[in-house]
Amino acid sequence: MLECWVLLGGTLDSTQQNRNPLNRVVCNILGLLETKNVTKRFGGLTAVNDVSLNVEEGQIFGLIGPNGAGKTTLLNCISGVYKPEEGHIFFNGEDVTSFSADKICHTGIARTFQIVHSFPTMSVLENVMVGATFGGRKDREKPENIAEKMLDFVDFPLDYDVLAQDVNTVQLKQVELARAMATECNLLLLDEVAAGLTPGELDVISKLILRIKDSGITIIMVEHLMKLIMGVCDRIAVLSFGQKIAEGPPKEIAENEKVVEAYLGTKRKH
Amino acid sequence: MEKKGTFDISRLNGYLGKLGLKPLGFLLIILLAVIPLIITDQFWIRLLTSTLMMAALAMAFDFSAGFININNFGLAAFWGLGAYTSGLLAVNLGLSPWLGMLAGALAAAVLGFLVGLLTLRLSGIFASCMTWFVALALMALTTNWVELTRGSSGLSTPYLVDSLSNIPYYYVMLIIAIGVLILLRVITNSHIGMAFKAIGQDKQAAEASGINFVKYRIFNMTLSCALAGLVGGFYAHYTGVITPTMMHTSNTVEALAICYVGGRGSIWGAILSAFILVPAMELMKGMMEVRMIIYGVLLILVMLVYPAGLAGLCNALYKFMKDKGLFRKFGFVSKNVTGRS
Amino acid sequence: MDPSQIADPIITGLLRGGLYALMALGLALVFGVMNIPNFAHGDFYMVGAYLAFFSFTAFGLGPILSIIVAMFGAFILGVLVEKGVFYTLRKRSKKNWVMNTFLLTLGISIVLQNSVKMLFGANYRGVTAFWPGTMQIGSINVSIDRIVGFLIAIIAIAGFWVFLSKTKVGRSIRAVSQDETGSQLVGVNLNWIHTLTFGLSCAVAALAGASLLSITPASPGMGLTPLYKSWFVCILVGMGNVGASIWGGLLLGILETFAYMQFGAGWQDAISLAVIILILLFKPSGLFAKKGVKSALE
Amino acid sequence: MKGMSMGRLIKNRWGVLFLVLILSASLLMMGGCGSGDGDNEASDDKTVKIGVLGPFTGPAARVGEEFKASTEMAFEAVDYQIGDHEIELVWIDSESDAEKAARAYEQAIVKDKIDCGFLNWHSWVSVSCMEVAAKYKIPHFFSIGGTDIVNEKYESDPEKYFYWVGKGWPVPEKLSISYVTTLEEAIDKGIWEPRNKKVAMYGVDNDWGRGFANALRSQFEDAGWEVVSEDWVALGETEFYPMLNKLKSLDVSVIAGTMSDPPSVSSFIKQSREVGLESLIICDGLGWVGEWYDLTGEASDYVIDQIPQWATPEAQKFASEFEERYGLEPGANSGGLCYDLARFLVKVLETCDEQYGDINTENLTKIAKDEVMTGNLTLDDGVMTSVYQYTPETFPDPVVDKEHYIFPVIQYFDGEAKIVWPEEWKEQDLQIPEGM
Repeated sequence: MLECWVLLGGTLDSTQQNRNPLNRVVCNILGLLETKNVTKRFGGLTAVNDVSLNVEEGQIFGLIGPNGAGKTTLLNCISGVYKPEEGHIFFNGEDVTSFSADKICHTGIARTFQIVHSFPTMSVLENVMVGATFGGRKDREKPENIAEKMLDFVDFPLDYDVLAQDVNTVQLKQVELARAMATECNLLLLDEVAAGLTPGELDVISKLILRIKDSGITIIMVEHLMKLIMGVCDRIAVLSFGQKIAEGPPKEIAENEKVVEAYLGTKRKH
Repeated sequence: MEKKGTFDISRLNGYLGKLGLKPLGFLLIILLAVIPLIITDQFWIRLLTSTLMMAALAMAFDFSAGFININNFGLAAFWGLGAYTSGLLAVNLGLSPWLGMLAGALAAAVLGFLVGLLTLRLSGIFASCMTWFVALALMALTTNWVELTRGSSGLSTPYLVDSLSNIPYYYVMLIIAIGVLILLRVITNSHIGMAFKAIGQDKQAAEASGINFVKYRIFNMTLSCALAGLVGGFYAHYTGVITPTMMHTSNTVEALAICYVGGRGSIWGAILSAFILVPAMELMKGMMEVRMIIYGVLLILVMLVYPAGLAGLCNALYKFMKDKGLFRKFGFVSKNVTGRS
Repeated sequence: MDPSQIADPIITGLLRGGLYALMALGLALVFGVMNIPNFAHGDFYMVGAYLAFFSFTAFGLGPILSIIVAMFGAFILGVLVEKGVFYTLRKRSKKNWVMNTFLLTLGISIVLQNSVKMLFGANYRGVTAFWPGTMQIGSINVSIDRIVGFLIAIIAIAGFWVFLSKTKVGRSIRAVSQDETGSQLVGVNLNWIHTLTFGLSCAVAALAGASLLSITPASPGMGLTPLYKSWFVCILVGMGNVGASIWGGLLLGILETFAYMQFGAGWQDAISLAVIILILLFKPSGLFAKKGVKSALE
Repeated sequence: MKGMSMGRLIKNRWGVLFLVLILSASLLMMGGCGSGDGDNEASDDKTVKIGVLGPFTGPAARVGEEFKASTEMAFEAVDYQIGDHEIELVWIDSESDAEKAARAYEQAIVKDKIDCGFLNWHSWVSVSCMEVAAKYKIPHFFSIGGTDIVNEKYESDPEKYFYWVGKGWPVPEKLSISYVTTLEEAIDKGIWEPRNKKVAMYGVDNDWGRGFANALRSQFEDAGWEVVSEDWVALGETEFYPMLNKLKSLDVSVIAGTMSDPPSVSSFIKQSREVGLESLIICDGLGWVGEWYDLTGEASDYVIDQIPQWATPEAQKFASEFEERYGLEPGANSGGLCYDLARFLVKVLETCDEQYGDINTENLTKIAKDEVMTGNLTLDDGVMTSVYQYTPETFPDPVVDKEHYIFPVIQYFDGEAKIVWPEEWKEQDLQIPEGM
């Protein structure tokens, strides 16, 4: 009965696409993720205005800007939460603009949230297993093993059987990262991963981010914290009022006048 | 899942595990199957039949409430829809009650599917309200469409079997209840159950992890309503008469109370609490109000004091005994005892 | 078409709708401030009706006094319930609060209904009229009771509005409904606000029940209909939008009356439900959903 | 995987303790009640168990209360003793719902092992319980529920359904014709000159309401009246403004129909006055339960109903005794009729004892077939009406005529009923309010 339903229902979990090596080669030239003239409006407000980015494989790409600049909105557009009114998003050379969030996940983009999202009454292991079971390919090893591996990778300090509702924020962030990586992603979107962390914890997280990069995963991170951004990013784009005002390596950005004017200027008052 | 054991019993345990059962549960099912040989009093057989029926309804309720976090407040209406579909088909077209039960399940499934679509964009409590509204509308329709349903005067339906004995009904209901139990346990123990829990607890995180929210939510609603409809189809040919009041919210509340006292998210907890609550309530029938007050107080206390319910309690005891090594002596060794799901 | 064919149902509908609005207001308030989907709201309506009945007949208090007694009685009951049940739950957990409180309110509803049944039996207890007599409005006659009932609803709603927007306590209540943590930071005593809100909501429900006593006699199960009608209203206008529930109530009253006239008695529920389901299909956040307040959407 | 700690699973020791307590308490309770039931089974067969079916809770609970009281009074008169048999009454609550009633009835048969059934109020309950009585072959005496639908079911298979022995109330048309006769006679005599011959029908939306209104409708049409509208309302509805305003705009001389539950009927009458309806109201069943006047007040003036009166000294004695004991004013059609029927049942039981020496289901079935259905056994000292008799021609209805079973037509003033028809019993002429 169950199998029948799955058969009838077709793609209860659609298998991943666009994983053939030829595609990859093409992508390396074009960049892993490309947004072309993406515009997203809410009523009269244009949250993201004509933003084009090109993220190459293996980079850590930083996305910065003052509050309300449209960073999270752009991230939501990429991860399929919103559909942009104009423009296109290409991932691995495929147009993923109209994909739903779960389908985006299957193409290999995973994400974390600004405010941690978890499954509170499931154990930490199960939380990560969700990502491994539904995000990844079917023919891989057992989700349980993947989940354990991922938790090991993020150095989750507690018993893996502990419920998600019983752990603290930094641990939840680790769980969230593990869950995202368990989906076997090529691209990881991090939304203000450092928010609310103590300097010590920040250190743990930034080391973790570098380790994720080393494992071959491309990262786009939205961040307020300059120290973190400048420390880990290969390339940075700056948004202000929905528009991209600058893009380049961290050093260039730090010296860019427009950025200092639009962004750092306001930041100092903080 | 299955761990090769040296004892036969542990292999049995493994097979049962695939059906979502535990050895103890299996023993209890066998006990239920032989009960009519021990107890011959028709009253007890009827009582056990109603108990199994409420248990099946409560399990269907738990399938939504305990997993995707939607309290299907209109469950009784789907139960009634199944009953009316089956009853009307039997009365007007002479359809066999056996097929009628399936037709009832189908009708409830279709409406459940539509309600699933309707509530797709609503969050937990509002989706519950929506199912409730649909149920109220269905009840109003059944009451007022007198030409078809005979309205509040009730529809007389043919009996399922031509016998004074209640034992055939008992076995039919037992098979349905066990079928519901095994089906729901198998589904919820599989990765589908995990998807249900995930979308029930955090929609955004679930979607970001690659779960198709729409499919799972609608599948859940459809199946849970279909099962209620199946039980309704049985009920129509068990009492011989059905009225729109069977769609009343109070019947949903009964299933809900049984489900929550049993411990939600366990499926089998519903059976356990049905076997305690339904007979207890029946035997207290003389004190109409008092028994309802007990129901209410029980619900409040369970929510306040021990939300894990009976299933949670049993799991805790099981765990406790396992930690003390009490099971190893008897060969009940099983790796897959997480105490949850 | 004769203009009175349109005007009459509107007048009748408005008179009905005033009290729906009042009920919905209480429900929306408790949901907005405390995040409790109150399924015992109808039972406080019932308690109000009983209190008014006994004050009016057994103690011979006047109509106004009876209604006030009902209001205060329900307020006290509401405070006790809040302190005894919800406060306890709040202390224990914050997880899955909405669902848990929903079940608690169900339990409270069962207990209240059946306690009343046990105490007073299943009989109907009503009064002929608080204020005998009728009045002509447009082309139809309406009993004074209904008009007074409507006026009570309007006055209560207006009073509430003044209370919520002009007084310090009222402003605290609104603050809590918008941002609980934030309001705690600026020194609002959350426990006190919660208790007060729940009590007020119960008082409002009882007020409706008491003023309708001459139309609907008191009986233990009488609360269900007003309960689901106030839920319609709240969801129709968008949950948490306290102000709009007034318009929702009036709208529902008129809608029902038209359904009643067109399709006959008994169909008004089915028709108005169908209309509401349709509206929600196209506008799931409700007719007057406000941005930033709690909504029905995921 | 590492094991979970005990402390987390059992978050709250008190919670566990509480649940264990509940569990053991319920099990104990089950055990206790279970053994109690076992004792009942072994009770000696000199006890005759009679299942009394009535709406003891639900919207017609007041009727149920009167049923209970009247039945008790009738059986107390014989000290719950027929020959050397002790009578035990088993109350079966129909909750005014066909399905719940059928369940409860079946429960009473299999659990309490009743020897026969007695009484009932609603006809839809009759229809569902008839099936159960036929299934278990239990004779059920004198159910009041009277509409055609019961007769139709009986006639569909008289062999099977005769276990539903006799109805305490004939089909509506046999009684409702009196209303039309009353009005026509008043017009003939010149007491009333209606402004038109238009009538609107209304009724509670169930077998009773529809059956009654349909019977009355064709009788009005036969008498040359035009029926301009029909409205059905749900049981328990208390809002009638829209409907009454519609009736008012239709400008009919008479509105006629029935509602059986007190909140509906009293709201209907009260609101008809409030909206200023200018029609004569026939409201069958307004006076069925005692307290109607408290709910309607003076709005009930001029309303026409059909209810037997406490005319004879025995009837008045019963009524005052009833009120004294139970603090309720009995309704003639509920309390009074039930009292008569219960006395008829006592007579049936006595006959059974005399003829067969033993009262059981089988013998009672024989008595029902040989004595009651044939008209041999009658009750001729009823307090409500002269003679209760069933003949093979009328069965399952009782014989209806002026010598046997008929109700007078009455009109209410200040909560008092005045007989306006038939001629022999008349207390005053039909009164017509000014302007109608």
